Order: sequence, then structure tokens, then C-alpha cells
Amino acid sequence: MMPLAIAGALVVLLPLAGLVGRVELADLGGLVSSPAAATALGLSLRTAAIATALVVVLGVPLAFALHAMRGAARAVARALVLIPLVLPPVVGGLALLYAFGRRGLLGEAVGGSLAFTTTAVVLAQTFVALPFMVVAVESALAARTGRHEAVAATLGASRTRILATVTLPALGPALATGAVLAFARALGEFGATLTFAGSLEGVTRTAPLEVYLARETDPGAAAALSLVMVAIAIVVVAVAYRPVGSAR
Amino acid sequence: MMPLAIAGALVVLLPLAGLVGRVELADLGGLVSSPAAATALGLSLRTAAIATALVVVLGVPLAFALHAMRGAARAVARALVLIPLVLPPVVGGLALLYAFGRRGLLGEAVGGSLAFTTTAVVLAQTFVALPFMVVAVESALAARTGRHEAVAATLGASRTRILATVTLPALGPALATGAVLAFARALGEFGATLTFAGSLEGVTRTAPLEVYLARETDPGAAAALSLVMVAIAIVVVAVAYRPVGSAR
Amino acid sequence: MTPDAMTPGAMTLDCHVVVQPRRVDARLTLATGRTLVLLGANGAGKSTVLEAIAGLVPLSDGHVSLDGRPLADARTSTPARERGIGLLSQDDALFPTMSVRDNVAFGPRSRGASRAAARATADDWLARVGLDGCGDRRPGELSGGQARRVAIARALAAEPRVLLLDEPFAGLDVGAASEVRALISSLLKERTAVVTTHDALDAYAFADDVAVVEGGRVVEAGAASEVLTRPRTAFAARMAARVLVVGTMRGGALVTDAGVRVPVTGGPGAGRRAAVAARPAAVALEGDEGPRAPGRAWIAEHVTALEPRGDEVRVHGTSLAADVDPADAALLSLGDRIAFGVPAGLDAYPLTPS
Amino acid sequence: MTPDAMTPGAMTLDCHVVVQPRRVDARLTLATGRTLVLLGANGAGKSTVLEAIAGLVPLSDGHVSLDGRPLADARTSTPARERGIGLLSQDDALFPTMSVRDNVAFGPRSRGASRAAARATADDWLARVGLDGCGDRRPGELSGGQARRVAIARALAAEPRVLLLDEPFAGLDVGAASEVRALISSLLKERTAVVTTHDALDAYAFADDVAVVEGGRVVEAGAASEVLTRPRTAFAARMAARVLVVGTMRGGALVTDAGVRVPVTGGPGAGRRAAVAARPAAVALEGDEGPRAPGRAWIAEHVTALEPRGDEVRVHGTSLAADVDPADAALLSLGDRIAFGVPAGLDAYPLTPS
Amino acid sequence: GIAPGLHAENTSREPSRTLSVYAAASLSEVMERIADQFEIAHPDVDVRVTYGGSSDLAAQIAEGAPADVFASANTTQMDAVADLVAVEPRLFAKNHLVIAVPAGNPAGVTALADLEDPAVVSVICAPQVPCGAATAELAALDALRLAPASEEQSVSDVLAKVASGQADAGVVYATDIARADGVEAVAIEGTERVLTRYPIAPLDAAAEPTLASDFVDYVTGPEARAMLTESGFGVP
Ligand SMILES: Nc1ncnc2c1ncn2[C@@H]1O[C@H](COP(=O)(O)OP(=O)(O)OP(=O)(O)O)[C@@H](O)[C@H]1O
Ligand SMILES: Nc1ncnc2c1ncn2[C@@H]1O[C@H](COP(=O)(O)OP(=O)(O)OP(=O)(O)O)[C@@H](O)[C@H]1O
Ligand code: MOO
Ligand SMILES: [Mg+2]
Ligand SMILES: [Mg+2]
Repeated sequence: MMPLAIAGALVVLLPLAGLVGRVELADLGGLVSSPAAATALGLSLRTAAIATALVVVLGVPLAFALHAMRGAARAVARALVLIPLVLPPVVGGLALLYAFGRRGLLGEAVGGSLAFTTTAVVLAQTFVALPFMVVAVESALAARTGRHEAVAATLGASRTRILATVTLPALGPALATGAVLAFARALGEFGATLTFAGSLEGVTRTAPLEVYLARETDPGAAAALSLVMVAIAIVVVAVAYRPVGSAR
Repeated sequence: MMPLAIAGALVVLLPLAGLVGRVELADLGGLVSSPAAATALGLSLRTAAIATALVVVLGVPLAFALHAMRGAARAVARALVLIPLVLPPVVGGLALLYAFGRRGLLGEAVGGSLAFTTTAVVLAQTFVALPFMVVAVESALAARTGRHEAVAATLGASRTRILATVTLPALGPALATGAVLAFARALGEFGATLTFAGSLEGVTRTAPLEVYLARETDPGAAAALSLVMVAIAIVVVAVAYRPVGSAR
Repeated sequence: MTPDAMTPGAMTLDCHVVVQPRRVDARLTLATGRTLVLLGANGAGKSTVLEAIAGLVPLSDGHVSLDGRPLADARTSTPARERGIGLLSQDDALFPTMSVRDNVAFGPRSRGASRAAARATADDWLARVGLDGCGDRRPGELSGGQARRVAIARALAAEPRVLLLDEPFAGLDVGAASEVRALISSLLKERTAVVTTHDALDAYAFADDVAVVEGGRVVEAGAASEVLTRPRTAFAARMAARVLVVGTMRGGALVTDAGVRVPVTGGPGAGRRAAVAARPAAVALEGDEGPRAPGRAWIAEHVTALEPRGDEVRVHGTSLAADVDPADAALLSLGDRIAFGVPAGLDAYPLTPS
Repeated sequence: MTPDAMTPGAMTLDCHVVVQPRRVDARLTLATGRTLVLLGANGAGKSTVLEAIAGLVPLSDGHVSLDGRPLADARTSTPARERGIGLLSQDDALFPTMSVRDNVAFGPRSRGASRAAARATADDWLARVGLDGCGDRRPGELSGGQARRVAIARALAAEPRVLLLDEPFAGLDVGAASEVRALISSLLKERTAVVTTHDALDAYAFADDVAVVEGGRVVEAGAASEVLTRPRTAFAARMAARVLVVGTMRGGALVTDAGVRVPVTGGPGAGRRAAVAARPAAVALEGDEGPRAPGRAWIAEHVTALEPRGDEVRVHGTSLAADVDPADAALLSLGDRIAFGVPAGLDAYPLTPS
Repeated sequence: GIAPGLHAENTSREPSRTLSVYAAASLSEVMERIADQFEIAHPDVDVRVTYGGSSDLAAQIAEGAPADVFASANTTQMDAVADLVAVEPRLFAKNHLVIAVPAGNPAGVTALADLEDPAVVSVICAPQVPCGAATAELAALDALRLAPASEEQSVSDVLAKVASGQADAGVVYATDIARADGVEAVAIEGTERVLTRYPIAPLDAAAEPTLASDFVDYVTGPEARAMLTESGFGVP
């Protein structure tokens, strides 16, 4: 087991080391204070946070709805939810354009007001991050026996009360997992944002887009900015993500 | 709940509908039989399957190792594992080049033979998909009380036996979730592959890269190929992914 | 139950529980305010019957109705929360994410009590099951018997119209069992309740009616005194701490199938199947050969088990049992053939309907 | 245990279990081949002691050693799998992903048996606990008592050097309990074992030694006959189905703290604390006033509970109890002041060391 | 590829040698035709072209990508791999900027100055990438202050925004118009003041140096010049 675990860790850590190796540490300070980078990082954190909140609000009910489905319908619905994961992000961006763009399914009114806005960034991030929450919560639901819910019902509790006091607290670890994955994915989102929302400093140019752009002129600086993103993500995740061992 | 679930579903389904709307259905048949598309799809399925297997082999031990860690070390290690999720894929690809490229950390010998081969495609996919398995298995481990493992030990079972017959079977649903997410992510992987492995037909040009290429000259055809990818993913996922309700 | 007690009125719990996959097909009727104790071997279907009545297990067939209102049949089912039927399940199924107090307060809160009132009620119930001061703990931090008591408090605090208790005293220590038995016994006085148990004491403590389940079917049912003192199956007899002698009435005596003549009082007409039930303490024991005391009918059986019970040893034969002095029991070995002396003049009762 | 039985030899289970967070601090010594029955109220610490011995709960302090070999102390701990100590835990903890047969075969397989041999062994054990034919089911498809029996079969099939059984008969029906009791009793003859129970019958059935745990400490320990017939605490007396009369020896009689003089035989010297233990069946009952039969010492107490027990009703006072005819009990109400008649001439024994 | 002709399969002969060409994305259409013609002239050769942003390609070449020839869309990226090229790079094509508008030109854009109006939703390349640098240079010459809704990463991204109708106008290379569906060109006055130059060079690591040189010769030769001109490129 241990050699494999180390090999697995190396798959992640060697590229990180490679990235670190390309950065002159002197650059790091200057970068974080560079206004473009700071703006992009701020925008990324803000949009990823909102997208994560949306993912919770939309993804949890969706997971419950999926869980309530049966048979083939459920299998298909479950696979449909994974689509944003399978679609290459650029194609995902195109699909978002076809749906929410100016000439998209929802028409000019909606599309026109979304185009090239921060809202579009949030929508793109929500699109790509949603599957993580749905999958995490749905598999946690599938692992539940329903025994506690049944007992709660014999005690006279309404559906809402059972949901709020029995089911959701028990889903705590799954929610944390889903939210952390969603946040990380939203933070790293690049292709769909670029394709659907564009790239304008302070409005739609998130940190990954800034990194991509910086790379054209200064690969070292791009690597440094990536590292700052990684560092921020590590801090956020380490603080927010403590999968609690659910008591029996 | 229900309106939110529907809203969540729409976030995924509207873009899908947009994509479908752009495809002349007549194209679909021709597409699947077009040699380039077929080659790309075949390559994608093959590499994604191998990557998923690698993710299982490396990710599960890594999740156990993480689970065995304590305190701050664990929080940091857990966040480090999420790096491939946070890094924009193109930066991930660059990081892979810095590690496994010709001028990378592992030096000319490894780097010269690895980058820009089908192996590189698999490595890139493994890199981006690994976090899903680790997170799924680790949070399942955290939710276990360890009671069954303890009882198994009093029955005289070795660690290996406990792992193989008690722990792993109980992790079934988490393994399925992790494998499905990993497979989907590997199938959709674009940026890291392009950067680290290049885009050579039959060798490194997976379906997402083929879609990207086609997108400029024939958006309809690109959308059609995306749909075929989605359809394949749906079939694979619907067949493979049945989170079983773990008995108590 | 006797045909009389079974008359379904408007105010009854009336059910025919069929759960195919568990091979259960049991009919029960219980008048409002009465307590039915359900006896049966492991796997007989007791829990299944309770869970079906509570709405936790779907019926394959049959029906459940309460006070004339249908609650469930094979096609329709009133949700558990609307049935007003509380269930203490065999597994405690405490909510692991809530404190012990919140577990017990769950029922009152669900019925609309304020948070403060519900907590006060919970603390009150916790005190009544002997767990004051445990309210702030998590269920995972309790001993087995403590958890069971919390589950009991939770079920009682919800104050349902009908209470179903699945082995309420399993795992309780002697003191707690006797206190909780008294508590439940007083609560059940005004309440419709079904209680399963493996302990005859429970049946004596609060049963109005007793039903015996065997292989998913109710094989014996009626008023507690009737079923406990006149058991018609070996199992029911064992539950009532009695042994059964079965035979055919012939000339005012009960003649066993092996031909032993047991003088009895009463009993049905000649030729009818009948039984007498004796307490093991009243059964005498002698060697298979040799002199035998008069006033008893002697039935020879092999010794199947010797069970030390405090001051006495219970000697089990294939169907009979006798409590004897340890000194006497010490002379016996498994497989020995001995004679059980059943007292003459026991009350005989018919086994088949006339 | 008596000082003699407690002499720690090389061939013993010797432990001092301290688990701070559960307030347990218990010392136990058990000679090889003997069976110790652990009695105690809910939450007393019985399961904690067993789990610490098995290696499932870490010691805060103290030690566990087997046959002179240290297994654990506050700092070091031999892994559970290397201790050769089997545990039947209070929760069944069956492996949910395995069939019932594979659950039972788990121990044999772990000890190196071939798959076929282990399965044969498993089927054999399943038959011995009365579950032939259930091998292919999943644990989730069993009734409560069936699951318990599978857990018992699994623990026994592993054939550990030392067997720890936490409430082995909880939830078993009368028939199964008596069969499994006989089975375990025969198995424990050659085995070192610790068994917890709330049922005095178990102690009588297979205890060589008995220890009583109260509040995490061992308050009474010794040979079974000693602890069961000469209990020194009310709880131990209750477990042995006896009531305790405590007092000070004065002129060959036991004088209770309320001043009642109980004629006894034996007992320690004058001025020493002593006790007699009586069976409730041997205690008589009279109204508080009025004539009282001779040959008994009469102690007045309030009625705290009336417990129907088949042919009799057990009348509980604050410390005493008496089994009386239901007709007599019907005249009593809770709170009535009545006189319990303790027989004269019972064997008195000292409560404090001389 | 998806589009017939992108990957002409020559089934009649069995190519025994392969040539790997890394070419800027803006060359995709014309480079396919050039490669086809080269293969006809060299029946034993299979030319495989990898397209991408010039900087991506340069980074990959630097990390050991199996490229025999590099055709870049600007000199900066060619300079980035200067130590890996076999011989001095040669310029083989030029390009100039135009305004791309959706079919029908719904916003009625006629000049680069129209892109100063925020009401016209316009997109340009970011100044960090070659086409964006050129756009900025051109705007500066006329002292225009463009008000783009987005500064994209590449020409392709600009084209996609225009083609999808998301943007009313975008600045791209003249040759890109032909590559995209549903896009029309609006000429920019004085666009020839800012030209983008395409260098090409065989690489040191080429498996067959001679073949690589032959291909570079062919691209800079008269037949290829004709095809480039036909596709709208300027030639040196
Ligand atoms: N979830 C289940 N799935 C399938 N069969 C089950 C399930 N639960 C119980 N059974 C089976 O149904 C039958 C009745 O079980 P039930 O739990 O009602 O018995 P019980 O009388 O409560 O027994 P016990 O005294 O052991 O609690 C048993 O044969 C049991 O094996
Ligand atoms: N996981 C735990 N964490 C903290 N405290 C616990 C835990 N389990 C048990 N306790 C507490 O430790 C004490 C001893 O518990 P233990 O389970 O050993 O009692 P027991 O004698 O086995 O009781 P029972 O007869 O109810 O099984 C109790 O006060 C209990 O509340
Ligand atoms: O072909 Mo480029 O490098 O995107 O202008
Ligand atoms: Mg049951
Ligand atoms: Mg316990």
C-alpha cells in the first residue's frame, strides 16, 4: 500500500515541485502586489465563493431529487448530471453560450444582460462545479438506510423537520466534501469562463485567465501566480474541510 | 426543494439542449464513422480507462495514507491533493512538463521518452482525476467508526485481511463514486493534455482535442462530436455507477 | 384472543400483516386501551408486525386499521408520521448527530412544543428512566443499557395514541428493568400498546392480552390469564414458565400419545385433544425404574439439559422439565432416562375447538 | 475473588483497567480455564473492561497481562489481532457486506483455514446456535435475535485463547437462550472467559467466579458460590435474586440500623458489620400492625413496587422483597407500610474484613 | 479532422517517413493544403501538423515536443526557441488586421473608431498575445481608446464570440475570416501599417533534418506562396 500511496502523492507533488522550480522566489512578492494579479485573485475568490454557495443551494436539492428517482430514469439522470465533467470546458463554454448567450435558447433579453459580466463567470463556475456536490450528496444518501428517517416519522416529525434535523446533519461530511471539491473546481475553472464570459480585468478575468495571459509574456510570473492560487486554495480548504467522522 | 432541484437541473440541461440544438442530426452518423473522430474517441476511451485504473491503484492507498495522518499535517496534505483541481488545466499541463518533460525534474531520460506520447496523455488524465478518488475514499473512511475493523482484529485477522474483506467492500460505493468522477474527468480532460502531451492524431489527440480543433472550422461538427462523447459517457456511467446502499 | 375479545369494534387496532419476503402473515385485533404482549421465538415475525403497523415496512397484502380508519393495505399507506403510532424499535436507532436530550425532545418538538418546553419534557423523561444528567451526551457516548433507556424515553415522550415497544427491556440491568417495567406498566394502563418480549415477567407485569407468533403466524391469542395459564403450544407454555402435557381425554383422564394416563380435573369430552400445564417446580423426578410416589402420573424422558437456577437445577426432558435440588441433579447426566412426575388433578383444557 | 483465588500466577488474565473518560478503574484477576461472570448496572463499566482487555479501548493507566505476558499499559499496546482474545461485543457488529456464513467463517479463515474448511466450520457453528440454512443471508436480513446468534457463532468459531462475551443472551428467545447457554457453558469448561450479564441464571449456569462492578470499580469479587449466596451489596444481592439484611452483630444476632433484632446462625464477632441474604420466596409479609408469626424478624418498610411474576407477586419494599400470593398482593397499594418477615437462623457473614 | 480535407488520407501509397510540423493555429487551413501538396511531391512522406497558439507550441518545443518544423505566428515565440532551431528562421507570410462582425453586421460597424463606443459590444485580443499587441499598436497610431467588453486570449476566442453573436465586433487577422462560419469582414483603414510576420524554421531535434529543410524550402517556395496568397496572407 505505502509505495502506491507515495507514487500517488508524487503524481501530484512532482508537478507542484516543477512549478515551484520555475519561480524565482523574489518574483512572488511583486506578483501578489501587482494590481492585475490582485484583482484577478480577488475576483476568483469572490466568484468561486458565490458559485460554491449556488452549488450548495441547487446541488443538494438536485441530489435529493435524483435519489428519489428509480430505475433506468435514475441511472440516466445521474449520468446527465455528470455532463459538465465530461464536456471539455471549452465545449462547456460553448454550450453555455448556446443556452445563455445573446443568441441562446433564453433569448436576447437574458443573454444580453449576462454577456461579458461577472454573473456569467459565476454561472460558468456553477455549471462545472455542480456535479461534485450532486455526486457527493447523492452517494451519501444512497449509503443511508433510511432507518433514522423512518424512526423520526414514527415520532410524528414532518418531512421538513426530518430533513433539517435528521438527514442534513448526517450528510455533513458529504456536504463538506462536495463544497470543497466545488470550490476548488470553481477556483481553477478556465475554459468555460473564457469561452462563455470573456476576459476583462476586474470583471471576468479570474486568476486562471490571468495566469494564462501572463504566461505569454512571462512564464515565471505565471507559475508564481499559480502558486499563489494554490496557496490560497490550500488555506481555504485546510480551514474549511474537516470531514467529521459521523458517529454511528 | 423541488423548484431548486429543477433550477439545478436546468443549469446542466439548458446548455446540453443548446448543444443539441446546434447539431444537424444528419451529421451525427457521418461523424461517428469519420476516421479522425473515431480514432480520437477510441484513444479517449482507452486512455481514460487506463487513467481510471491508475487512479484507483494510486488514489485508494493515498486516501488511506491521508486518513492515517493526524492534525495539521493531514489538513495540509488533504489540501495538497486537491491541487490538480485548483490549477487551471493548462498550468497543470505546464507543471507536468516541468516535472516529467525533457528539461523536467526527472531529467532527460524519463522526460525525453514520456512527454508527447500516449503515456503522457494517461499521466495528464491521472493527474487531474486523482483528487476525485482520494477525496471520495477519504471522506468515506472518515465516516467509518472503525468498529468492524476492531472486531475483525479480535477475530485474529491480519491487517491485509481486514482491509480486503472488511474495509474495501464497505468502501464500495465511495470507490464507485470516485471511479466514475475520475473517468468522466479523464474523458473530458483537455488543457493539461494539450500542453503536456500535444495533439497528434492517434497518439495524443483525444476527443476533446479533436473537438477543439473542429470547433473553429465546423462548430456544428464539434458540437456533434461533443454529444457523442457525452452519450458514451452517459452509457458508461449509467452502466458502471450504481451507488449501492451499504447495509448497516 | 377468544372470539369474544376479538370482536372488532370501532375503537380498535385491527390488522392483518402480510409481508411476503419475511414469510409473515399475522392477524391481530386489540381493543383501545388494552396492552397486547407478543411472544415468539427469534425470527418469528414480531418486529415485522410492529414495523408494519408503524408504517416502516410495506404490506404485501392484508391491512392495518386504527379505530375503523384504514391506515394501510397492499396498495395504499398512510405515512408513518400521520399514524399517531409510536415505535420503540429493537435497535435503538438514536439520532447520532443530536444530544441525548434532543433525541428525547424530538417527539415533543415534532408535535409543536417550544424548544424550552420540549427540553424540559425531555429532561423529565430522562429522569424517569434513571438518566438524569446524561442529557448533554451524544448517543455514541452511552453504554448499551443507557442507550436503550434513552430510546425508551424518546418513544414515551412522543406520547403517541398507540405505542409499539419492541423488546423494551433487553439490555437493561435488573434494577432499571424493574423500574422501567413499573413505569411502562403504569403508562400503558390508559394506552393501546403492543409489546414484544422474551421475558414471561413482562407478560405477567402488564399484558391484558397475549398473542404467540410462530413462523409468521399468530398461533395463539387471547386474554393474558387464558394464554399464560392454559397455553396450547409447547412454546407458549415455555414462555409462561410451564410445561405442557398433551393427550386425548379418555374416561376423565388425559392419556398421552405414549399411553400414560394423567388424572385431571375438568377437560373436554372423551376423545377430544386436551392438555394440562404444570410449573416445573411442581413436577417431581425419579429414576426410570424403582418405586414411584403415588398421586402423580409418571412420564419417562431422556435428560436433554441441566440448567442451574440459583437454589435449584431445572432438569429438562424432551418435553417436560422439573426443578430439583442441586444434590439430586448432581446424580444425573445428559441422556439419562428418568421419570417426570406430573401432579394428578391439574385443570385440563381442550386443544381443539369443540 | 477470595484472596486465595486471586493469587496471580503465571497462568492468569490479570488486569487493572483504567479508562479515564469513562471513569472506569477496575482490577480483575482470573485463573486460566476459569469463567468469570461480570455483574453490574447499566453504565457500570462492564463493556469498557472487556473492550480494554480485547484491545479495542486504550488504557489511560493500569495494565492488562495474560499468562504473565504484558498486553497493554498506558503507553504500549499489543494489537488486538495478536492478543488471542476474542470478544463478542454488545452490539453485534456483524460485517454487513458478507454473508452470514462468511461472517462466521471469518475467524477460522483468519487463522489459516482453507475457504472450504472455514465454511464447513461456519455451517457447523450456525447449526449449533440453531441457524442452519441462514448461511446465505446478509446480516441485514436477520431478526434481532438471529443476528445476536450469528455474532455468538462468529465469536466462538474463532476459538480464541480467552473469550470475552458481552451480554451473550440479550435478545435471545427462551429456547435459544437456554440452548446457547448450555452450548457456551460446555465450551467454557476448558476455556478462560469473562461474561457480562444482567441475568442471574447465567451466573448460576457457568460462573466459576463472579465480580460486581459499580461506578467503574470492582466492589465485590470471588468464587461464584460465595458472591451469589453471600452478597455484600444490595445490587449483588439483587443479581443473585436475594434480599440483603445488613446490621451489626450483637449477642449472636444481627441488629439492623433501625434496631430490629434478627436471630442468625454463625456470623462474625460482636460489634462487627454483617449481613444475611434471603430469597424473596422465604420472606413473609404481614400488615404493619396486628399479629405476627413467630420465628421471624419483622422489618417495616413502605411498598415501592408490586411486580407480578406468574403465580406470585413480588412485593418490593425500600430494601426488602417478598413473593406473595396474588390474592394477598391485591390488598396492597404503593406506599403502604407493611412488615417483611425475615426467617430466623439464616447464615450470617461479615461485611468488613476482620 | 472533422472537416473533410483537413486530414487528407493518401491511401494509394504507403508513407514510410513522417514529418511533424508545429504550426500556429491561424495557419491551419492553408497549412493543410500545403502539406497535402508536399505529400504529393514526396509520396513516401506523411506530414503531420499540430496546431496551437504559438506560445503553447514554443513551450512544448522547449520541453522536447517531437517537432521537426516550427511555423510561428510571430517572431517573439520563434525567438523563445532560438537555441533549438537548426538554421536561421525565414519569414514566409504576413497578415493584417480586420474587423470581424456577425453576418449582416447588426451593429453597423464601419471603422475601428466604432469600437470606442461601449454600446457596441466588441472584443479584441489581450495585449499580451500577438494579435492583441498588433491591435493596440494600430489603435495607438490613430489615438483611439477602444472599449472592449473582453480582451481574449487568442484570435480563435475573438472569432468564437463574434460568430456566436455574443459580440457585435472583434479584431482579428484577415485570414481568419475565411476560417469561421457566419462572420464577415470590415476592412480597417491603414491596417497595413501594422503587419504580423510568420517565421518558419527546421528544428535541431528533427529526426530527418534534410526532410525538414525541404519542407521549409517548400513553404517559402513559389507553390506555397501561391496558396498563402490565395488564403489572404501577404508574402514577403
Ligand atoms: N430486512 C429483512 N429482509 C429480509 N428478511 C428479514 C429482514 N428482517 C428480518 N427478516 C426475516 O423475517 C423474519 C421475521 O423477522 P423479525 O425481525 O420480525 O423477527 P422477530 O420475531 O422480531 O425476531 P427477534 O426475536 O429475533 O427479534 C425472520 O425470519 C428474519 O430472518
Ligand atoms: N464511547 C464512549 N465515550 C464516552 N463515554 C462512554 C462511551 N461508551 C460508554 N461510555 C460511558 O462509560 C461508562 C461505562 O460504560 P460501559 O459501556 O462500559 O457500561 P456497561 O457496564 O457495559 O453498561 P451496560 O450494562 O449498559 O452495557 C458509562 O457511564 C458510559 O456512559
Ligand atoms: O496563432 Mo496565434 O499565436 O494565437 O496569433
Ligand atoms: Mg425482533
Ligand atoms: Mg455494556
